[in-house]
Amino acid sequence: MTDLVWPPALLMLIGALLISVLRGRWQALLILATPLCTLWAIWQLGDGVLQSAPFLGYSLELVEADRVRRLFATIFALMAFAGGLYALRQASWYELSAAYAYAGGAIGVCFAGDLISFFLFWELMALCSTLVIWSAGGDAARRAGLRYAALHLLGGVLLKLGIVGLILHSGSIDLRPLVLAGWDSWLILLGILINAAAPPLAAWISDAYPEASPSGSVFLSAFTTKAAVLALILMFPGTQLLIVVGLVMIFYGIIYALLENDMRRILAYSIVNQVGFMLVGIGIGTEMALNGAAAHAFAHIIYKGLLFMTAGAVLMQTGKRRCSELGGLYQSMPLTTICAIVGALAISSFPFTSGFISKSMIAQGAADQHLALVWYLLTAASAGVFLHAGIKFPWFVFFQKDSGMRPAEPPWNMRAAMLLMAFACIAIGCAPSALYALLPYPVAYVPYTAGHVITQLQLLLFAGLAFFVMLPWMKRTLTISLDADWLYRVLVPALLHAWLRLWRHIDDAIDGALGRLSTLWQRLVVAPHRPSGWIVASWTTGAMALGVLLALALLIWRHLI
Amino acid sequence: MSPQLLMLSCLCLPLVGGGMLLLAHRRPRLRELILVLTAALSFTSALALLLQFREGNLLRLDLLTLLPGLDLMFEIEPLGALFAVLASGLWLPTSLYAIGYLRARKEEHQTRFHFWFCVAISATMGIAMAGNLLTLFVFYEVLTLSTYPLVTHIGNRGAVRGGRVYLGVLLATSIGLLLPAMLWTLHVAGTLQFTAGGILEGKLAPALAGLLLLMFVLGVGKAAVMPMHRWLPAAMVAPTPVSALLHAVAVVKAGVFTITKVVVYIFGTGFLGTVPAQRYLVYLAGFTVIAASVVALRQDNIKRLLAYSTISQLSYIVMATLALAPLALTGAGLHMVAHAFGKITLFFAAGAIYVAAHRTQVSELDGMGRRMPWTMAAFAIGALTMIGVPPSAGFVSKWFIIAGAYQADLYFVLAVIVLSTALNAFYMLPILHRAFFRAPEGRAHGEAPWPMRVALVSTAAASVLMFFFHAPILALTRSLTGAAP
Amino acid sequence: MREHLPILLVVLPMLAAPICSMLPRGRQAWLLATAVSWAVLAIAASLLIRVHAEGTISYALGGWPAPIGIEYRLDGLNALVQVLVAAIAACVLPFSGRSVQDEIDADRQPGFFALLLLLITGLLGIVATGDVFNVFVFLEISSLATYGLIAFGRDRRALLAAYRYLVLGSIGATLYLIGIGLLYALTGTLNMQDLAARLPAVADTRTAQTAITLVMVGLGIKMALFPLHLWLPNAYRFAPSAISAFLPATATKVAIYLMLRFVFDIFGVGFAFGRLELNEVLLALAAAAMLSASLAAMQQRDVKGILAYSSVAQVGYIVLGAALATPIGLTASLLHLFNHALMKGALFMAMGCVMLRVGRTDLDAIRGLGRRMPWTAAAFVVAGLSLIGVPLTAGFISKWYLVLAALEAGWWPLVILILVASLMALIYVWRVVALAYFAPNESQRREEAPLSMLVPLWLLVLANIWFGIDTRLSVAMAESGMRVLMAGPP
Amino acid sequence: MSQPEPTKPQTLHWLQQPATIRRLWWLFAGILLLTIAAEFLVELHPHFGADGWTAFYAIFGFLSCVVMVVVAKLIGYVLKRREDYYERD
Repeated sequence: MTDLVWPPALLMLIGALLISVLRGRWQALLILATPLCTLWAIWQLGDGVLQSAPFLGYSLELVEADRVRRLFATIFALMAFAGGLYALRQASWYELSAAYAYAGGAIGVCFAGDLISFFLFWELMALCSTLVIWSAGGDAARRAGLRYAALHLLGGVLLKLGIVGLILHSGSIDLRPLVLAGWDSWLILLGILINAAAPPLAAWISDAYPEASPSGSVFLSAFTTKAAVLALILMFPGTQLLIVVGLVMIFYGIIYALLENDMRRILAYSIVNQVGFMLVGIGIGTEMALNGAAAHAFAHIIYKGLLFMTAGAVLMQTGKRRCSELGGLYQSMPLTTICAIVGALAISSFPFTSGFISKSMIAQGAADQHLALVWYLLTAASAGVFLHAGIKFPWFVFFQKDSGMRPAEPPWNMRAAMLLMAFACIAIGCAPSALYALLPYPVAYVPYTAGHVITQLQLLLFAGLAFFVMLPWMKRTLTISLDADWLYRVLVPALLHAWLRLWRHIDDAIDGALGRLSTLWQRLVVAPHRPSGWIVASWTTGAMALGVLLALALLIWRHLI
Repeated sequence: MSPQLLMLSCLCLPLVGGGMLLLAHRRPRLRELILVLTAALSFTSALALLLQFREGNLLRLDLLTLLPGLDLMFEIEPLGALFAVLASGLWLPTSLYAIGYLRARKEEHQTRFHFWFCVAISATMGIAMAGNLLTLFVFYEVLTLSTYPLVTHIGNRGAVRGGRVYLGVLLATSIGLLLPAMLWTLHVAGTLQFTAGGILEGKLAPALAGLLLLMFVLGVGKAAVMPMHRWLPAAMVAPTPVSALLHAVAVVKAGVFTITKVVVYIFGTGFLGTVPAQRYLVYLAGFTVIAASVVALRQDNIKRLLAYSTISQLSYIVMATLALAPLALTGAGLHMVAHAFGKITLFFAAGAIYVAAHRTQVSELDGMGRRMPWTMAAFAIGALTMIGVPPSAGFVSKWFIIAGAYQADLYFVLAVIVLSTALNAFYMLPILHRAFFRAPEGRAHGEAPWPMRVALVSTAAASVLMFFFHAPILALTRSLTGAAP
Repeated sequence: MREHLPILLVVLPMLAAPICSMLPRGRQAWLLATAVSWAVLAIAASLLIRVHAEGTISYALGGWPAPIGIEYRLDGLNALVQVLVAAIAACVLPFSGRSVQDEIDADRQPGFFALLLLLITGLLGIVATGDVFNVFVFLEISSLATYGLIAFGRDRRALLAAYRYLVLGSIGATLYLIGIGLLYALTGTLNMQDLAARLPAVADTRTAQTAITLVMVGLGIKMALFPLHLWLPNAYRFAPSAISAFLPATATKVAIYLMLRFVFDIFGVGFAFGRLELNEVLLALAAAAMLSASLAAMQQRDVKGILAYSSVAQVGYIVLGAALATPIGLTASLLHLFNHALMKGALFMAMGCVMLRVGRTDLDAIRGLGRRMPWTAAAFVVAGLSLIGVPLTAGFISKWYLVLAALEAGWWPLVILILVASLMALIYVWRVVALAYFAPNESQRREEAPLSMLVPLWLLVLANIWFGIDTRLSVAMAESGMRVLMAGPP
Repeated sequence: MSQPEPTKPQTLHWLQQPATIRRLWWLFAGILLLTIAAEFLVELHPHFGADGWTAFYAIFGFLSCVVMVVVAKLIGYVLKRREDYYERD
């Protein structure tokens, strides 16, 4: 059994490696074939531990499969395919190679049966995603990528600390549901939450993703945060804290997205918001809620990928990224506009889109547990999603006042990728049973009741009304909003500078004191011993004789008196 | 071959080779052949020694007795065997590299250079195999002196100034602190023999033991614990092969090796656990880790940056050793090896860049990854090793250091590791970005000569291989802690 | 014949001296002196062996027994010092052939060798005799010979140096003479053993105490104990090479031996150190010598100057060990006395080689020496390492004992002092070595010294290594000497 | 929509013509009313009480959005900075 397994992550990594070597037609073929082969391999895996290897004196479970792991791996592979198609002609080979390795890391995380291999793939993701960001080129990408890498390596080392501690204290490397008790499990949670973009450590996502290339941000939007969601499902299901964290993320995302002017930063904040929904689901922890979280992750990857694809298409065709500079693009980019609207409706969980069938499950999960406050907040947040992403993004980018630009539609492969994703959004929304069949637990939920559809429409449409009524209040300004990254972009460097200045002062003071001491030493001790100094210089014979007699007198005096 | 003969050959082969080099002074090709052969033979005999040791043979060689109770004698223990194999093993690529480097730079006095290199390696072997503190001290000083001509090899004013700092700090610390510490130990314990479990237990009040430990830690200037670190940046005036093998592996590792030996075999971890002041030394080492990284952040000269990185990484090992937990000791041993692979690769790459492109500053590395893909790929692996990211050896060693810190309940160490990882990323990653994501500038050039490339690729490969196949090294370092319950 | 060996040792060079001075050619004088020195070494060695086999040898001069006649008394201590003096002489004399030829006019060479033989006579006599006045006589013989020999120096400043030494040396000898005069007045004897027996009775008198002080100061000048060393640096610097090599290894050593003999065997430790607390004075002076002279050595610009100041510092080491007055301290002291003779002899000999080839010994002359005179430079390095006290050299052994002695006595500051002084030694030796090997020099011409100089030089160098590795012989000798001293007055 | 029209009228896309926009507003209002009206035709399953009130979702959705916009505006006064904030030294 074990020797027949094709580790899906390995296939993806081999593909990434070959992409960096091959060129032209073969490379294109490989880009499209690799995720599909991986997908095939994913569905060949039965349940349980399928492959292990010795490492650090432990036996790693490199491939362990079950329903939820397969679900995430499936969507990661699909996303790699769509992203590959989208990036086929435009991205550099190193971006694609890095992105595929990144996807390989994500798939590896999906199937990691123990904490160590989980961590190894986790770090692989951090490194490769940094390369994806850097592939955009330019100074902004360099700095954002550096901050991104440092933060993720920091998160990685926190996670590592937690994992080592847990292994040491429990004696087992098994990846299993944990109880929050003791340093180690808290550190693990912290490490994962950094990748899940939980505030206050969420700023990296709006800092880095918008600096990637158009295709780069498509890849980035899919893997890191969702891998974290999977990790939370596997390790912290039912941890109540996550409900609070999730709610904070939801509203943080909405508020910051409302303040934002950069279209991809809006989308980045909306990732935080959506992952917040998933965290609430995980925190509730019932089968319904966990199903909802998993389904929402699945759906979210598709529509968020789609939204980033449309944003990337706009960026590529116009070179502009600020809402205040865009507008009126629907006239020359109708297909992109339609795709963006589909994505926006999906994220807002409009009926007959994928978001509707997944997000409702989470709300239902809250309702089932009689979590009134949570439910009200989730409902308000649903309206808020429509506000900040569902209307704001397409409105400011494609409609509002005409910018006068008439860019063409993007190339065929990008269009194809967008259409594929848009189709998926609607298909899942219309035929939810296919997705429900993949979920970890059996689903007995019917999303399409008349009441649910009508109330959801009510909610969203009145949110839309609020948007247009409040439009003057949302005038785009050429600003950014301070986030927790202020801490490490301004405060820490300032402290560092202050410390170094202090250090230099101390150094100078010590140097000064040492200098004075050494001058004194030179003058009083060393100088007399120079060949010309008084201790060494040739004494006259008389002086020598006198000296001897003095010494004698001194000694005799000492004895006799 | 009998084990004793093997030990002797480890010690003497480099010397004999060095002598033959001198004789082959006028025939460069023959000279270089001798050099490579000597390195290969040394490595072989160190490896054979290691195998003998793993078979459980008692490896002990009494060379001579200076005074009653004062012998020059050698005895192999796990860490020493590891160190000997490491130093001689890395000498092989380094000798190839040095040949390429010196030829490409058309350096003068190449024979002298190679000769002193041989002497330094021999001294390193002596340190690795030393069976008592006196023997270790003797070879420690020989190493200091024999590397001076290498540091000042270029012979200009800057080199002489750097060499003076180098020699001054190392000799002053060893004679001013290490030697008195050794004398004190002898006076208290009546012996200097490295003994499992230590020789000081019950013979010294804990407060005084703390003082003694401080003298040892600061007296071993080669470990570059602040404030005794100044020599290492100063030594960067040396030709790069020297910086690579000696100031990334042999000399600095001799320092941390000495501290580890003292902790394990002189104090004994059990006894040291009762010494309260020992914690402060952990803090000192931790401070060095962070402070040196912060300084490295601000360096533009590649070799100086690497020097500060070395200071930081050495203190990792010292910190891990002083954590006293078995797993931390394992981590210290592993980190000695991991850091050696990574740092020698980084120095090799820096030297290759210097030779091929005449560049010494980080800010001049734009697009170097396109011009010198092999070199920069190796550099990247070295950088990852420093950060401790898979798939590099640094991951494995840091794993055990973390585990050891948990074992010892030293959350301070954990905090240091977290902080330094972020700092390492901050000074290493920008270099990689420059090299790979920027367009090259200036006149076109290719890779450095092939011997240099072979050397740096092989050490980089070693770092990656150690990530996957660390079991033998792990077993060896584990047995170190077996000797010290 | 065998029982007359003690006196033969002294008489042989004394008789050879006038013959030497009458020889027409320097070459012949050199040959004779060399032959005599070897013969002396053979005799001294055989005497040492006999002492070890049979115990103390007492020889009454002219057959007159002790209180009236002059007694030559050889025990484990002075037999060793005799061998040391003889051995250094046997090394320096062959060495001196070439250098004297080069440095001294041909017609004055026989006189030079005659004086050298007289110097040897004096030194051997001081060591051998058991009579304090006889000591004075030999002291004067050796001193006068030394003044003359220093004056042979090529540099005009040699004359001045010799004159200063003459004045100070005479003062020292005078003080010594007054001292033993007072002692004679008190006890009525000049024989060391009788003195030792009778002194306790009069120890409380001021006369006795003054006498001791006078003797000690007088000897202090001869052994160049800080701050009475002022004559020494220039005397060593400007003397002919052969003399520079011979004097530091022997003359000061003999004076130190004499001091040890007086303190331990005649006055007695309890009196000199216990009552008069001379050990405190000696310790303070030794410490001052080690620091001050080392500091001065570090700043000298002439290698012979460096070595001369270093000698002053080394006297400090030797006195330090003795002043501890413990068995191990005395062993250390005697070991260092012996080892220092080996290393300083070798170092000055190396400078003799440089003098021969370069004509000067300042630091500039050393530049690039490693290439021009590889053997000489290497010898300097090894002997220098010994001077610093690097393991595997003789210097390490004696310093090790010294440190042990300080530790055993609980004198921590002394350990630090020794290490600091060693560090300073490292610095002044390193200055020379760095110039020899790492300073560029235009002239890369090989101009190695002749074999006749290199062989004696390397003999001493190898002795430094030998006694650094195989310490059985030297330590046993030093311990037997120590036992003689620790036994105290009879 | 009260925005002025700077571009030339003959190039105006039909969606930008004021008449269309007016018509769209009416359409939108109609749909809104329709969704509220539909509420009376189907059976709802309120969980918590308040969610069973008539037009609860409409009012709740509208009000929560207004609150979020206002809160964002207020926070914006505190957090907004010029775009080159981090680039300045």
